[in-house]
Amino acid sequence: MLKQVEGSRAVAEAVALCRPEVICAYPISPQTHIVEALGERVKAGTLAPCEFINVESEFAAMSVAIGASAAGARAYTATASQGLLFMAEALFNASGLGLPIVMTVANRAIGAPINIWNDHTDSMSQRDCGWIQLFAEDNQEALDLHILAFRLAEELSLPVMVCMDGFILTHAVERVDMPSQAQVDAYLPRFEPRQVLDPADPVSIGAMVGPEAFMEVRYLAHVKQMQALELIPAWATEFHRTFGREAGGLVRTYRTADAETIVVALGSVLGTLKDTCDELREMGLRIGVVGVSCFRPWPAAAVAHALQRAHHVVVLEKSLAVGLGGIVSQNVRTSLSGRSASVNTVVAGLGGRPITRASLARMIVDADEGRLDPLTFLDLDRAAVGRVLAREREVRRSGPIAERMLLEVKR
Amino acid sequence: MMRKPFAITLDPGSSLANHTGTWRTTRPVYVDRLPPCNGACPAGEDIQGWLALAESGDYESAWRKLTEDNPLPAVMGRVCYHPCENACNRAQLDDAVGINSVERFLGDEALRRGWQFENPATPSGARVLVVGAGPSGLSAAYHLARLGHEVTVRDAGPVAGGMMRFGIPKYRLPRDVLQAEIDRIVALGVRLELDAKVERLGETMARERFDAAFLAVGAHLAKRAYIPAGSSARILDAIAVLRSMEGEEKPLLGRRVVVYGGGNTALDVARTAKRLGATDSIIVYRRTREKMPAHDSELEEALQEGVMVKWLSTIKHAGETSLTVEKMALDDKGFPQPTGELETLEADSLVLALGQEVDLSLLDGIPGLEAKDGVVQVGPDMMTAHAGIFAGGDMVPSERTVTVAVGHGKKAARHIDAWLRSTRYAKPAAHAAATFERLNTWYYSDAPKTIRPMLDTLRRQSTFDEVQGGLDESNALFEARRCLSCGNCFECDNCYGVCPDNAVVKLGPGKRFQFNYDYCKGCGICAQECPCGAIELVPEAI
Amino acid sequence: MTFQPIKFYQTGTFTVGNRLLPPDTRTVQANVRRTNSLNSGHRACQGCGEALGARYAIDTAMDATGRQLIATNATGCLEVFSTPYPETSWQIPWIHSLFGNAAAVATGVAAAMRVKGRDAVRVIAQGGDGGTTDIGFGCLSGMFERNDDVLYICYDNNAYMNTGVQRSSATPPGARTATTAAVGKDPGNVFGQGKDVPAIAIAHGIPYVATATIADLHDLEAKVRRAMQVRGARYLHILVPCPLGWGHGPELSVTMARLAYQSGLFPVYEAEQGEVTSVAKIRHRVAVEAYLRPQKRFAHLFDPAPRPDVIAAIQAQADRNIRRYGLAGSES
Amino acid sequence: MFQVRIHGRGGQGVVTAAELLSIAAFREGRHAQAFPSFGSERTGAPVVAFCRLDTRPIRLREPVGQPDAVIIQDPTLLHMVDVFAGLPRNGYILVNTGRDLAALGLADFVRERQPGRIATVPATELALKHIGRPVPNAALLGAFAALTGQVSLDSVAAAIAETFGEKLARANIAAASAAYDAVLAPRVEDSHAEAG
Repeated sequence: MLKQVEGSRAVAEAVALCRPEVICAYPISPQTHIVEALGERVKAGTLAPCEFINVESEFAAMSVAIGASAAGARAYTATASQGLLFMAEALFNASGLGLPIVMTVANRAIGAPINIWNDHTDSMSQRDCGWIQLFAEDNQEALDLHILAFRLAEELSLPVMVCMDGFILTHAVERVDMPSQAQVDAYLPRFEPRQVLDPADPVSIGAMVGPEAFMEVRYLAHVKQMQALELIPAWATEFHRTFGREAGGLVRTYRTADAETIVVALGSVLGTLKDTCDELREMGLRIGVVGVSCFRPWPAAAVAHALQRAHHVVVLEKSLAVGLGGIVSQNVRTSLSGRSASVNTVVAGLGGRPITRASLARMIVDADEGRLDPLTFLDLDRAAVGRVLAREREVRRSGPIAERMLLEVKR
Repeated sequence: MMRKPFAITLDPGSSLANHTGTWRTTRPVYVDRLPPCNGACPAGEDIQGWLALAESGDYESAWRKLTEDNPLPAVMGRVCYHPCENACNRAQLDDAVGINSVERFLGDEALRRGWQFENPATPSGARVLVVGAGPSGLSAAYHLARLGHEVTVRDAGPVAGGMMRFGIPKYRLPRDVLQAEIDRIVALGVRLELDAKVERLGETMARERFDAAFLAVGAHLAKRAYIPAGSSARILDAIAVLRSMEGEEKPLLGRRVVVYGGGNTALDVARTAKRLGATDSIIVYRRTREKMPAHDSELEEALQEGVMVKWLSTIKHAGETSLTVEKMALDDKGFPQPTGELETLEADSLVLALGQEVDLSLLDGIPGLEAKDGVVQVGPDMMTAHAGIFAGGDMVPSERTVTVAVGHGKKAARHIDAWLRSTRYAKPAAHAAATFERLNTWYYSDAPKTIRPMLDTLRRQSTFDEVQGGLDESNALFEARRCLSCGNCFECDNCYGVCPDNAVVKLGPGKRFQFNYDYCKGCGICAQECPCGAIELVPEAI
Repeated sequence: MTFQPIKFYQTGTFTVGNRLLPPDTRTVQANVRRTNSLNSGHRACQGCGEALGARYAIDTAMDATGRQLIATNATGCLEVFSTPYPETSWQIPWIHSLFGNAAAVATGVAAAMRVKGRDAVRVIAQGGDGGTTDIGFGCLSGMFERNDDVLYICYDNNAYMNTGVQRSSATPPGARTATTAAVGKDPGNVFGQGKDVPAIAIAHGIPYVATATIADLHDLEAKVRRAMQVRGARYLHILVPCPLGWGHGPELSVTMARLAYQSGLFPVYEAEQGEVTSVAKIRHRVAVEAYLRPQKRFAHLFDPAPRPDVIAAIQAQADRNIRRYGLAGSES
Repeated sequence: MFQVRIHGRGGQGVVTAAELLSIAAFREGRHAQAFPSFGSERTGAPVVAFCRLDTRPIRLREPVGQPDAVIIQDPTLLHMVDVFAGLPRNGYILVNTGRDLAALGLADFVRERQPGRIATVPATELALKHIGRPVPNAALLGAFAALTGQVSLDSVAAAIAETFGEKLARANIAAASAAYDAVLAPRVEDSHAEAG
């Protein structure tokens, strides 16, 4: 059924269709609308049976989800930014214990300086925590991915993070096609936990494992997550059969067949990129776009295949590995090892900085003509940082760069 | 069945595979120790044993356990000076357990319910002569009978009981109680012959084919002391006075009676005199109260009843209506020495209570028998120098109490039995003492002793009613449950409960516990928290 | 053997067993069929008070719930010594997640049971004083505040023992740990710090709060039973001496717990709906010195330079407890 | 694609206005995308919301830099924020005011533009009259429908109806209709004048 609805509400409705039994709610922008909308459904009784728990922190949110999942309940929560970092310890635990929790991350920057706007620093910081990470391009995909995520999580007994850009998607009102309960029920089987806390068949979950077996445990975790690389494409196809539209998959290509320059990106910026791509192609440039929808496990082969004809690969990232550069870029490079194509890292949209067609076009043209720096910061106020660095050179003094930066930008 | 993730999810209780016993450097072991009460009992009663049975309200079992050692609990519960209570560890906590009163309760309960002894084991065919139907003789007869021997008891007196009857006044030991316990022994098949003085033992045994004899004629001859006296002075001896109390003719003592001596007999006479109507009943004793051989409880009761005592005094001369008394003083060695200071004491009669001697005449003509200091010498097995002839009670060297006598009887019976079967009775080795220090008294409720009711003084001065009452069922039970079970497991489950490694196995009621050394780490909490000190830690051999 | 009702049975009052008491009034630990929820073969130190406390509490809870029990466990000694791969000592469904989230995980388990309509299954969260009063305190308070149907049991051994005896907010004043020397002028823990978590629990107004020690099993079991009769958030704080961290002989673990109670330093009481409803009067009160002396962690108060001032301050604390909770006037 | 930028202050329902507009377009079978200028603005702070209307799916996620129309909910912003940034000569301008634009100091600005593309409406007055609260957004959408013809008044009314509770919806629809008429009326007169 078609609807014109806010992204958060769309996701909430889709999650509700997946019949979660325990939902942990803790407020943090820009995720808050999702749990609020779920709360309304529990209150209204349209989502039942379901325990809606107002926890005291994100750490508790994930911990409650761990308990619920270990006891055999389908558990869900949502968070963002600082919240994701505050639950970091529990994230590793949930994946280590193999608990199929599904969580929405409304991607947002990480402070300091505190910033509520969108980028990918939060989920990128947890890329190695053992969770599967799926990125949504638009609200339709955001809600579809949640349905897929529950199935994936429970099949592999692994937790799944569905990442959607904060505000840009969560707060955008646009058209979505909401599946029916019958469709979701047909696609998503009942939760049958791999291990469960039950007095009828007692087990101890979460043993201390020493050097004699820890390596093996981690190895098996890796193998298990890699299995998602086979399952996801298969289920994307099945999803298409059930719901009549594309969703999920490992990577999505756009006009890459003959592309010389390909931009790789995650999330909502892909839309703007595709529009830009179309414009540039009208100017005769052979540009393509590759969207990575599954970031963990990293679909090395699929990415390599998608980029096989490109001369220039530009990785557009909404995150920065301070002291290195690109995070996604590093993953892309592993897929292209032994290939001649240049891989540029373009850091863009940090802390909600708008990513415009114009800037993208300029950047892509530069890349196409091989003029792009290996590490580029899109729309960086060079004058401002220049002034700061100059002053830094004059007086060596530690202190909050952020504050002085603001002053500089203002002048 | 769930598909458990490798290593992080484990099956329940699987740690049993890990035998932590290997960590142990010391190992706990269960021990049994000799409780002070048992250790102090002249009759060798397993006091803790029968108290434990009484604790659960099973009085018959308790009584049967008690009478394995002593056939006269109702008597003992009245006349024993209970050294057990003086030794009781509980005295260091609040008051000693009232063992004597529980014993009396059990004895009376048995009489009330008419409990009888189990009949003897298969007859041995051996015949044993017991001479003397006092506590020692009766005890021996009882034990010998239960051992299957054919026992004949002969006594010179008209009734059985010996000193229990002729020495102890009825206000301390009612005769019906005494008689009932004697009858119960007789009911075992013991042949009791009264007014049958054994003149020549050797011949008697030969003629009547006795295989062994136990002599327990007691000490009935009053010691005399030379006291210058006027012809009309009325001087009697204590034994005669007490014996005549059992006959028709009550002794004529007059209004002012003086008793000379410091033993229990002196007190018995003085108290008897009071009851016979004497206005003054005065004891003259040459030493101090501390030195007095009589038991303090007896003295206390006597004083309560108005008996008076002149300490540090001897009698120099007895006249018709008065006595001359000399004051004494203790020298540095603690012996009384005359001071030459005289005084006169009004008295209608003087009763001498200076101790008793044994009538050894029946031993005439028995080769080898030796008497020293007026008593018969016996070995550790109670056998005289003449094979097959044993002796006990007041006629052998020892403290002269009913309890000691009963103990002799039991001990002699065991040796006689062994001798008849031509073996030797070996006393089982005694356990180490269960001292107070080894107890963890926290676990015992605070519970002071129950005081037995006493007859009011007025009636004690005028009647021969029993002075000391008994406990009723509920407070006898209470008293029994005050027992700390020193040194012996009473299954409180502490060790079973406090073991952090579940390494104590509970074997069920009466079976106690055992350690599972596969898991015991040797921490020692069980020993530390054992209330009665029945667990010991010993180093592991490494 | 003829059986009769007991008016007085002196060992029945305080020992684990009481063979003459009616079966229904005997302790779970005295029962040959007790569940041994924490099974033999665990790797706790010799004389571990926590191992004892955990078995006491969980056995009773299993008995009270007909074994319909699930436990969550904070990181710490209890978790490490009970479940080292490949063996676990637990007989019940049990999960260890993290150091600071036992209460929250329990909330999740309880929610799962509720949503599945399995109301018979009860949930216990357990941890040491570090996991409870420090790192897990946020989750604990949250669970209290929501009044989730969880019994949280804190096994308090006064410090971080698993990591080698470091100070926690449950470390008593004057006690020496590996990290107390660094703060304050004395080697022992400074006065005026630390957290009274049972009192804080009471302040949450939850249905049931109680303290207990491993020295009085009857009291401890009664409190676990009471706790299992109540729905909603419940808190049980059990003092469990640690031979290693306290520096006393392994055989003294129960005795030390008893002295803590007898001295008044560890008040034993019960509270319902925010009100203290009963206290365990002190039987045979002792001076705090009797409790302090056997422990190496307090040795610096006696030797080489005796500190009567510090001991007096500790005694004052005990006296304050006795006044505040009315612990004086023992019944035996 | 038709892009709208709405300027106002927090509490004036700027974001809701954009959402309502997108819903109205959606009901006419078009694709629409409404989103706020994300932030944690509090009541009274300047707020911007955007709305894109198109016949094809909308992929573009950048803020609206070259609007086809700007709606100014609060004329006090006129000289605070560059509300006309990126607006082409023939772009639509809708201002919430009871006075004429000259009075707002826009005389010169207006002179260079097509008269038919500029309108004012006393939306706040209408809101107070019909709703009882100074929330001008519904009224402005009515005016927007009249000014641009991008959506019909019926669609706007329907969007309002599906978003608000019945009573509030009725009041807002009344305000929207009133604003619609207010904008339409003078045009009709103009056309007569030309004819005449």
